Amino acid sequence: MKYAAPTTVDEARSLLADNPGSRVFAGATDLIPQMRSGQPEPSMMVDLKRIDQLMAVSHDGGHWTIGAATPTSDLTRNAAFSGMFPGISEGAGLIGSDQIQNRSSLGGNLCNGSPAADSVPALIAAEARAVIASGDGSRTIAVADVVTGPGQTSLADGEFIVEFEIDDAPANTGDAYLRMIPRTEMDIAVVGAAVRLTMDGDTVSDARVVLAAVAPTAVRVPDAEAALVGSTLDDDTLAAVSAAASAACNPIDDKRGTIEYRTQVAGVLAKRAAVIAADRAQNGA
Amino acid sequence: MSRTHVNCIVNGDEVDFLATDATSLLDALRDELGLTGAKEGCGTGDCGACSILVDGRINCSCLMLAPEAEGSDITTVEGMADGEHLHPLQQTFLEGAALQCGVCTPGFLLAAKALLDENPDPTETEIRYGLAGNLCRCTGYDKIIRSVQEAAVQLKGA
Amino acid sequence: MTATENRPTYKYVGTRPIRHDGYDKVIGKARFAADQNLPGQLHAAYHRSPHAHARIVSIDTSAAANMPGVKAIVTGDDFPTLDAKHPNADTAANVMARGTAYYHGHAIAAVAANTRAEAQAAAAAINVEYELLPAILSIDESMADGAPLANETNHTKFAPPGEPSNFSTITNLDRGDVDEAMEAADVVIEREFDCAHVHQGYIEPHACVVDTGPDGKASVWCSSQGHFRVRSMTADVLGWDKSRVKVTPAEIGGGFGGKTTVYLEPIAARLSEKTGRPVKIVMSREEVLRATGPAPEAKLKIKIGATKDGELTAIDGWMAYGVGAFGDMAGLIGAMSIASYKLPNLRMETYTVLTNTPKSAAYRAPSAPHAAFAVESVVDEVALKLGMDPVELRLKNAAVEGDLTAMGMPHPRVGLVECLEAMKVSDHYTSDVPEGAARGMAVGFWFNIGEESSATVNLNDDGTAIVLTGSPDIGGSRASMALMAAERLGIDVYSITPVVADTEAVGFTDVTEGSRATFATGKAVVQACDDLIEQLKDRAASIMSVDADQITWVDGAAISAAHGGSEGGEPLTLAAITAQAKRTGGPLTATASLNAAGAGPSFAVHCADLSVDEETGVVSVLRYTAVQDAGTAIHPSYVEGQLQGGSVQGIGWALNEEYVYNADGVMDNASFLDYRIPVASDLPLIETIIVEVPNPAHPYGVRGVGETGIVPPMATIANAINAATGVRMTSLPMSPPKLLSALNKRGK
Amino acid sequence: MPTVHLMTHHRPFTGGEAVVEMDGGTVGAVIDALEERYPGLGEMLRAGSSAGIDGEVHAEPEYVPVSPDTTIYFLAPLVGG
Repeated sequence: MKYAAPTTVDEARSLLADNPGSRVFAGATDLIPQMRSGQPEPSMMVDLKRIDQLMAVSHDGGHWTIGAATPTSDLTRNAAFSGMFPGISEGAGLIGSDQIQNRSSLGGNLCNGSPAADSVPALIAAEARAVIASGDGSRTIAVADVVTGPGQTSLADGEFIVEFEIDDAPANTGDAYLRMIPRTEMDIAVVGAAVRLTMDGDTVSDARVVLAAVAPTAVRVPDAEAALVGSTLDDDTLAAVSAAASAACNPIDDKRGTIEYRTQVAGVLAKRAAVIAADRAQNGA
Repeated sequence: MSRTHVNCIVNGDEVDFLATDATSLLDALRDELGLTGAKEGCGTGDCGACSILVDGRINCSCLMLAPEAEGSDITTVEGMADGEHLHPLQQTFLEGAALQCGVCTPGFLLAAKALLDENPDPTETEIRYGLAGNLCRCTGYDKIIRSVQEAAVQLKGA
Repeated sequence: MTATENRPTYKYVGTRPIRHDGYDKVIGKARFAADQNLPGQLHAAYHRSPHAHARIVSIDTSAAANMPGVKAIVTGDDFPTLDAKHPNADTAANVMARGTAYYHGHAIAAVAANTRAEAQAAAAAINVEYELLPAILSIDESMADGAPLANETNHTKFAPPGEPSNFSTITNLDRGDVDEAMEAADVVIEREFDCAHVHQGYIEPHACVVDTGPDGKASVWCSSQGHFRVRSMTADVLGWDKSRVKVTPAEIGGGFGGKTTVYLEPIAARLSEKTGRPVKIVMSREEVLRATGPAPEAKLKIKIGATKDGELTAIDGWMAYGVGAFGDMAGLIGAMSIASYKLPNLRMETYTVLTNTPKSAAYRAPSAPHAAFAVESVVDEVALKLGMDPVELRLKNAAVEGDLTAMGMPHPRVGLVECLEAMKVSDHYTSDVPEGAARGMAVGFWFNIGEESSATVNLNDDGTAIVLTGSPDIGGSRASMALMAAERLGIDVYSITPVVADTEAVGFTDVTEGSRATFATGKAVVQACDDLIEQLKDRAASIMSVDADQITWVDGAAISAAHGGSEGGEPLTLAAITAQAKRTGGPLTATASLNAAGAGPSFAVHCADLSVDEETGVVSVLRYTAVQDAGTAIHPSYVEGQLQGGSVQGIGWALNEEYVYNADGVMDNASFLDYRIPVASDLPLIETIIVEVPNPAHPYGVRGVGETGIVPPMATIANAINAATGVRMTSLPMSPPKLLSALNKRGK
Repeated sequence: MPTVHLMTHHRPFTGGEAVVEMDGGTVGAVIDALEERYPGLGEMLRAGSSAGIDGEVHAEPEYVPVSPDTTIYFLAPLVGG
């Protein structure tokens, strides 16, 4: 296995093109444990952290641009970003310990392809876009369209995510991400739920509900969103959100949780995240 | 097997070493530089025994490739004391019996240092979450938490 | 805090000096096994069984042998097969399979190569042909009529010679008339319990470096709770004399019982012998979880009868402990650990059974936590049913000196009543239960053991001292040894250097287990000090020109009655005498060796406040207090540390720790990511109350404190969950999915 | 005569007797005498190598002296973690 640390996107493109079996990485917090557990080593590991564009966070023109390799601790420490997207910041801030946070990135968390990735649901709820280096140019797709199944992405060989674009949240909008883990830290989500609400007074005018770890990929829950829009988050609405979230689950039984458990708790977390998101929309993060 | 020449600063000194590209920074520190204070407890970033500071931030050295260290400024537990003067955390860990077997101690000391460097006045809860990436199986964490609290008081008074 | 019965006041014992080995551990200088390197060393890696139970048809090492850097390969053929009755026969079969793989992860072959990566690559290239055998993966499967054998070499212990069996022990305990007592009882509660496999979870993986020289002698550096046992097991597995093996203990990064056996050392010794070079082996975390430890799994049924005024009159139990692929006595020990109550009528049917899972190893009060989880849960229900305070009910029935334990022997002086009284008046137990929380409590017992220890104390000519023992220090025992020596000799604790000496520098000493180091090795240190004091008195007599019987030893100095005793004359300090050592007969040194009888049983009482998220099944422990009888706390900080560490291991066992096996007997969660030991943010501070009811069989009253702390937590947590939710959890761990499932069924 | 308490798994050898009296100057001598009266029991008692003797647990108590008023509880070997 060879290591390379390109300093430009074009240099990274060439390395990937010239070295079949190579892989890009940022924190490698998933990749290295996978290699240690016997998965085949890439021929080359291309370190994206020395490309300035992939390590930058900026805000202008009505949207945020987040370099795909930026450590998630840079996002959670960014008061302006966390103020506008507390749910995304929460999700990013749940990826492992402080040690992991200084390495893990939105790009890596997404492209690892895990349905349990903590930063993904809130990004989908914000309708974030991924800018992908592709061939000699780039293409931009919705974050929701990147992961196609466990460990699978829609990126072709040689493609990698350069940065994420997130449009500024509209006024009176709040988001929240909750996850269930058996311990208080360090675990992979057994269930995750992101909710983003825009409020018009006490009434929900727009809603996104996205679940993690209950299906092969993160899933939006249109029925829960429909139940929320136009409501004042009364008990019946929350019960409907819960029921819709549980109904959207297609989980597996594994060492981390059972089908029954994941299905039930998805409903609980969706309901609770909705309440937090509404409060943030009305009162700020 | 070809090896890469890596230059970095470790505990204030400019150093260089050779390592294969697949070598973890932890193994390079231990085997090439003889700094065995950082330990491998899991090799997967789940226990924190290999924690070091890289450019001031806490990292699991088992999750870093050795060549990634090029140009970086690294602190290991061997670099915490100032000559004969222990860092306040080292002193409070000793006085507070915050170690039993001691194998997790280097990682805890560095994680606690990173925590207090950023947040000099943490609550107990902040300390507990800040140290959640470091596993200790002997102490039940109680005396570690108390020792970090005591060190925070001493550092503020310093 | 400490609740001390009348005991002497000591100058050093009971103080809290900085431990002597502490400095090296906070500056990164302490040498653990994996930190040891020798010039020219090779690295070894294993090929392990991918099957839970399979006959090894053939092993083809030819491809591996030709790979880069490979120097030697060993398989079971490179080791003698020990007679089935040899005490280390199972250990030998476990460290390297001979003909049959008995669990997934069982060692099949090992490769030594220039680098670890080369050794791993070659180990993977070894080609093994297996014939699959039926795998026994649960206690029920093992005990079923006509079940296939998990290990065809196993015979039932304590039974007449017979056919191979899945039962390692089938033993009963009984006294009184249980049936009659149950009939007469006003309240009878019966519950069934189960406990998953858990691992000791020490942070340092097993590691060793072995250098076998051309003289056939092997020098071993390793991480172990007992280097003399490493010596004897390594020698036995190799068929060598013990004198061929020298073991130097490295610092040990946690053991908890899991490092009381060998896995690596004999393999490294043989590879080193074959190559003429030192061989280093370091396990990965995955190997630690798949191939070492764990504590047994268990199924238990407990029925308790009581009178309406809360007298426990009878206990009827059934216990089966699954110990993995090799024999053990866990079921019997579990039943024997029922010792907290008077219980005049007792019947325990116990089984120790084999399964095709890793050979279980001791884990802190081995077998007692399972039994206590069951018994203390049922006792809690009795208290609830009778409307009695759970501490009061236990006080009414608490075992005192002379009461019988389950194994029949009467208790010596024990401190359960004192512990319960201390809990009753504690700040925690007398405080209101926080809003939204609930409280539970339970008690625990552990025997503690004595066994063999040696100590050598050498006085330097400047009055400082070296204390050599053979007890690896897993949690502060060097400081305890120094404190006891300081107390005895009357010199400052920092003038003493406590050393854990290698197998050629100190007399035989058993493993640091069973909470025995401070008790038994401490006793040897005190005896050696007493011997030195006699020598010092003789020397003082020479210096003062008086008869030795005129000299008394007071507070680190000799006082001559002929010179007016303590009222007059100058005391001759220890340093003043050692300064004259050369002129009065040479160096002052003493050695003591013993097989310590009279280990003092230790009781603990724990209390937890917790809340339950009834929508997710997540338990949050809000407050936790551990009370324990230490006999005498030599270094209270490290006694507290033992109580706290044991409590938290127990909380992990209660809530989240478990081996998750798939249908093929492969552990699915072999990492610290998914084998979930508690993290700092899971816990509150662990309050401690040390009770001191001195053990008359130790010069300072030590009972040993390491193990009992892990016994009460599971029932403490289960009882609090019951108080919070009305749900009686009977299956460990009480993980969120299990608790939520039970909550869903509540009231249905 | 010393009193000997046996665990349940020892009792098949004694026809179910839980407590027997047996002479001997040491625990080993008592075991030898028990073996003579109950063939097979001696080996089992030596395999299970702990005994509580007048309130103290001894490991491998072969040569521990016993007096006529000694009480011996034969136990399973105790271990620890």
